[in-house]
Amino acid sequence: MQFKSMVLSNVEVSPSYFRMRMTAPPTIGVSCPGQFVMVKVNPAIDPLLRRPFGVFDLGTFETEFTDCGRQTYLEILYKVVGKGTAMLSTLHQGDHLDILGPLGKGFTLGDPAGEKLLVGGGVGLAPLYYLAKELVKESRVHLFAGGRNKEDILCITEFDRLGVETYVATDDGTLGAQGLVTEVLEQHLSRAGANATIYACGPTPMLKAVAFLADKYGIACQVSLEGYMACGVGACLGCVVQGKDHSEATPDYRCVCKDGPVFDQTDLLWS
Amino acid sequence: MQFKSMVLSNVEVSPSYFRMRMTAPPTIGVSCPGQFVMVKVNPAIDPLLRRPFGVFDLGTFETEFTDCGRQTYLEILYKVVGKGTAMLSTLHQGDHLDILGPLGKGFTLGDPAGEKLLVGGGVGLAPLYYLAKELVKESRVHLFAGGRNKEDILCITEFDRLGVETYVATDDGTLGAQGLVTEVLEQHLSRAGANATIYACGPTPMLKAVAFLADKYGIACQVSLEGYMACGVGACLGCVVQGKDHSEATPDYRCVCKDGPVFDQTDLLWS
Amino acid sequence: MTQPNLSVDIAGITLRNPVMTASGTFGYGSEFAPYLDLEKIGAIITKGLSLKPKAGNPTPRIVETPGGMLNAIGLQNVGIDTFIGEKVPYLRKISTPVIVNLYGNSLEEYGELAGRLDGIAEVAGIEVNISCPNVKQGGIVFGTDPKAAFEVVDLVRRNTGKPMIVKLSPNVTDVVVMAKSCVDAGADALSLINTLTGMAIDLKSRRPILANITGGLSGPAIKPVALRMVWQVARAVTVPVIGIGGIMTAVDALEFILAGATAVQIGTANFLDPSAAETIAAGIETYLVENGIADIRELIGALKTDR
Amino acid sequence: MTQPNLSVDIAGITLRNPVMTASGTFGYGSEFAPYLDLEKIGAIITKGLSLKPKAGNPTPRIVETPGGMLNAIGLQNVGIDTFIGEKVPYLRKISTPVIVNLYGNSLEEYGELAGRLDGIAEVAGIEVNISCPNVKQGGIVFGTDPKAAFEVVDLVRRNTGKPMIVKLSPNVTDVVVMAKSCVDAGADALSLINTLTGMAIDLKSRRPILANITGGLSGPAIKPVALRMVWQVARAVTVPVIGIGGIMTAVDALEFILAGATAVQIGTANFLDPSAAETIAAGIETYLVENGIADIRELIGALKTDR
Ligand SMILES: Cc1cc2nc3c(=O)[nH]c(=O)nc-3n(C[C@H](O)[C@H](O)[C@H](O)COP(=O)(O)OP(=O)(O)OC[C@H]3O[C@@H](n4cnc5c(N)ncnc54)[C@H](O)[C@@H]3O)c2cc1C
Ligand SMILES: Cc1cc2nc3c(=O)[nH]c(=O)nc-3n(C[C@H](O)[C@H](O)[C@H](O)COP(=O)(O)OP(=O)(O)OC[C@H]3O[C@@H](n4cnc5c(N)ncnc54)[C@H](O)[C@@H]3O)c2cc1C
Ligand SMILES: Cc1cc2nc3c(=O)[nH]c(=O)nc-3n(C[C@H](O)[C@H](O)[C@H](O)COP(=O)(O)O)c2cc1C
Ligand SMILES: Cc1cc2nc3c(=O)[nH]c(=O)nc-3n(C[C@H](O)[C@H](O)[C@H](O)COP(=O)(O)O)c2cc1C
Ligand code: FES
Ligand code: FES
Repeated sequence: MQFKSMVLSNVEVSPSYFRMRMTAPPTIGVSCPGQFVMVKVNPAIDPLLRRPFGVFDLGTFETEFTDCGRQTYLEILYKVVGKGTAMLSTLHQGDHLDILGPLGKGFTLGDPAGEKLLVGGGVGLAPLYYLAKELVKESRVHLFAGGRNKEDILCITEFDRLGVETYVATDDGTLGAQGLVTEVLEQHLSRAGANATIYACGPTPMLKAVAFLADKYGIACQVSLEGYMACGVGACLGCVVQGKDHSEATPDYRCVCKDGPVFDQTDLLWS
Repeated sequence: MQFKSMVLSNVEVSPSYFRMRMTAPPTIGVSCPGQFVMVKVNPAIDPLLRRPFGVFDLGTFETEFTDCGRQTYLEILYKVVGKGTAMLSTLHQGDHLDILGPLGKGFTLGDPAGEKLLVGGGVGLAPLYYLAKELVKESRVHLFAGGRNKEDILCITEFDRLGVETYVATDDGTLGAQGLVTEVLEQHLSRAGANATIYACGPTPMLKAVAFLADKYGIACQVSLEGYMACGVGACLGCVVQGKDHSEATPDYRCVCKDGPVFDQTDLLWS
Repeated sequence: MTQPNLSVDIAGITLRNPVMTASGTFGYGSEFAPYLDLEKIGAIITKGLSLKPKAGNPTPRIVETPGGMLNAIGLQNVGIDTFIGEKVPYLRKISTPVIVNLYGNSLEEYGELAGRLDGIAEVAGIEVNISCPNVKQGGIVFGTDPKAAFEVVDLVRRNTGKPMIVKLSPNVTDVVVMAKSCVDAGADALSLINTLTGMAIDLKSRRPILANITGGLSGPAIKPVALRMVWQVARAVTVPVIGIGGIMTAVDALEFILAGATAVQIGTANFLDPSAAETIAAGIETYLVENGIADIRELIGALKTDR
Repeated sequence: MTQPNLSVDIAGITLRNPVMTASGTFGYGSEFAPYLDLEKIGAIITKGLSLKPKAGNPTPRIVETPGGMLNAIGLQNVGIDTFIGEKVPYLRKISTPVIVNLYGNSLEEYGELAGRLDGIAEVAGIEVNISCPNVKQGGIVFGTDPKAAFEVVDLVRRNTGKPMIVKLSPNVTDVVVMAKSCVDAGADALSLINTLTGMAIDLKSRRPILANITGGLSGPAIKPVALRMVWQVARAVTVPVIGIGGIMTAVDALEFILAGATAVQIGTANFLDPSAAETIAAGIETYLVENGIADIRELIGALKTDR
């Protein structure tokens, strides 16, 4: 759906990382964690295109300002990297945004009995929080969070509070283990059950490494990808990635926006 | 000069008319009333060009936030007509603007003994307030303010407070006399002294009518013009008007931004 | 006042209003069905179709530029067979005319494709994209050479009885020469503009941002160029002209109509607002009502250029 | 690290840095003296000069468009006599090279004007604007026909010993053909792009906004087109290329340099920020320092296009 939203709060949770809460219509249907929204930062033509962000959280709170006494909200967690996110970071409570979404295919929750291994690199953590919220209802959930330094490790206490067991790795060792998050993950994989599932979101090199480990240990793995997007609905073919059967003669392009952003890692061509 | 300015206040004084006060450096030198500033509404490319506005007021106020205990301010009075002014109207205290100015040649105050007849149409009043402030120090000043209806008649009490005698005319008679402001002006001109001076700012048809009256009664008349501007400094030649000697063979174009915006009406070609 | 007439005729296709969606920006229509009422727009133009499925270019394929965007999708599409098998059944369900945008990499491909589409009842008309390189002729773009354009259009004409729109490239010295050449070859209508060729560079990596190096510029940035070309062409030909390029609002659309366009196409705007086409059509209607204009056709080419 | 070298050579003119100001957007330099240090920029290109004073077009002459602006100044200028009498004395006071942009309405005018400027010591070089209609030849624009362009450039070459830059029009099918033609005729350097022809319409009055109906599009909107053309031309010719079109920041300027430009010109940006040229020059220096690049020339054409 497409809706007008009002900013409720916009807080810098770590240097250059912001968490924004905004209003959403009660009918907003997020079919599964891992979906995303496309945000029009302002009505002007600069920036022109919408910006995609994963759904970090979704819920309702009590308010005297609606008839039913409750207001639905949507949260995103974002990193300031360019023009659009810089503008987003200057918005205040009461400012307005135009939102398209939730869009795309998110994570499959799967068999609750299996261990759930969430792997997030930097702001890749964003869609994993809402995922964790759903998973903890029935499953044992672990989070492996990686980043260059401690400032890239976001909202760990929130995951803690959900009852998720968290493991942290940073390149410079300023928080958690020093090294790559995939190293910490591998230690765990070696003793994980065959019915475990990995859910990963982060930079492409990390996803590649995770997919490699998933193959190595024979564990199911869903990855959430990024892609440069214009439409968000599968029409422009801007955001495509190569599916496992892709070749020039028999093209197998998948839209990150519509067929993803979450894919089973075995469905993709990891070149 | 070019300077960064901070919005101090931005108040709707009449439907779709705003008065904005902003900080200015103490060294801002307005050489005479009638000069203007070019405002970059935001740092993005939409809108791209600066917008010109007359200096409505300039002064200082006491503050604890500067070393010397005073802060210089600049005021503009503007009407929301399009994209740029609409964006301006949404700015709040603390927002930032980039200002170029003061620019151009303003009003000549002339012999203090003569009566000063200010004629403003709608938002054309803007540069006349700062002019009146200077003129009342030594001269008798009258203001003739015109508009379509009472909502176009701005800041009359401010002029009153300066000791200016005000006359109002509106097309629909909702304030002051019903009719054109030039009709009210003409009644006055017929008994004005030869050393009187008219200072007019407003829509072109009004200025034309005023110039005609000035000729008819042999009274000096300065008019402040508008023109579509890009540079504001006489470089792009976008804002020109035809000077009195203009012809295709011997062009006599004047820049509104640099040679004006205020011209002696006899220097212009009123076609 | 009674309801104004918004209906226009393009090459024998009756549109309920002059707002179409531009090829490549609206998929096959179904993608946008959740966001607007497809029955409220004038026509749908589908993604550029070729004989064989086309992989398209590697990614990145799009990049934002000041007031616009570059795309180098590389005309990825499912090919005519899958189109017939998978897309046509959906199109059958909507009453809005569907016009198929097509292209070829050789003269022969254009002809064959047009011939195959000719038999499909669901296809209300075709739009021939001539902004494609002729692979057999060293890659020179059909749409930048009046003779090559004539040949393509002439061949397509001989292979189809459907209404034929020819879509012009703006990357030419004289768009009027191209327009006349296409009309001479049998075009029933002209649409313009396709994208302007542009490029974007990433300073950090010192590489072009698009994998394809160059791409096509669309969006508000190109509107002044599009408006100028539509005005030039509409004065020079007698067939209807369809205006395309940076149309975001009903006001933009009306400007193109004043310049001589009988209809308009909405492209990049669909990405910013998936209901844009419907909103713009409604906005045109409101404008007519508010200004007491009984028929949109009164505005076509009504630009006053005397002083 | 020691100071990096920013100096480049264009057709024998040594610039202290690669940032010039574009013709028609910087007056004669003096207009901007209150806002920047003219001694900190690479070169000043003056407003297009003609033999006789030129009135220019009626107003409105400019209009803002999405991410850009259209201008139809009509090349208003004081003519060569007044230029020599009133402008040259000021130019004498600054050490920054001053390059005179010139145009004619006929072949002969170009030749005569070039000849007269040849004797003026304060003129470091000339930039020939060929985006002008040949009034004697039915108004076809010199810069859109390779033969006409060759003739103009060839004639100017024979009338001047000064370094000669030829400024190319983007309103052509193949800018490389035009570029080669001008180099063959003796151009020492090429600058591009001039403005794209565009149009804007006022719905209310149903009139074109510009009195001249069409105008030239400049500003950020055209940057992708300019970058593409600079890249195409720089690969095809051996003379230095000067990049122009929508440059607002040092990053923009560096992108043009990567694409192959030896220097850049700042146009519309001067209107948004009268100190833009100095700021951009300083920004380029900062970039070199921060990235440990000893010489700006390492970046010229350094774009990597392999994958
Ligand atoms: C499905 C999806 C979900 C995402 N979720 C999040 C999230 O929850 N939190 C978060 O911080 N970021 C997320 N991103 C990345 C986010 O979209 C970009 O960081 C953002 O678009 C950058 O915009 P900008 O204007 O600041 O940067 P600029 O670099 O100025 O953007 C220029 C253009 O490039 C695009 N772009 C730049 N970086 C990326 C990127 N990494 N992925 C896709 N497009 C990009 C922009 O959308 C824009 O079109 C997500 C991306 C995708 C595709
Ligand atoms: C010297 C001078 C002093 C002015 N002083 C005032 C003032 O004190 N208060 C005030 O309300 N207005 C003043 N104006 C008019 C004011 O500049 C315009 O109303 C404003 O630029 C409109 O911008 P916009 O984006 O809202 O309108 P849009 O119509 O969206 O603007 C589009 C373009 O047209 C230009 N434009 C539109 N209307 C005018 C106009 N009347 N004059 C010049 N350019 C215009 C804009 O600058 C912009 O480039 C003055 C104009 C000039 C030339
Ligand atoms: C992502 C994208 C894909 C496009 N694909 C096609 C296409 O397949 N065939 C075609 O003729 N035009 C194609 N175009 C061009 C558009 O139909 C349109 O002519 C152009 O974008 C200008 O209009 P706009 O500024 O409204 O987007 C495409 C444009 C975009 C942005
Ligand atoms: C107001 C204005 C006047 C111009 N006059 C001239 C001119 O006299 N001669 C010329 O060769 N180019 C002229 N140009 C073109 C610019 O020099 C430059 O090529 C063009 O604006 C693109 O650069 P930009 O996008 O940085 O503005 C003019 C441009 C503008 C905006
Ligand atoms: S963003 Fe358009 S197809 Fe995915
Ligand atoms: S605004 Fe540029 S010359 Fe006046």
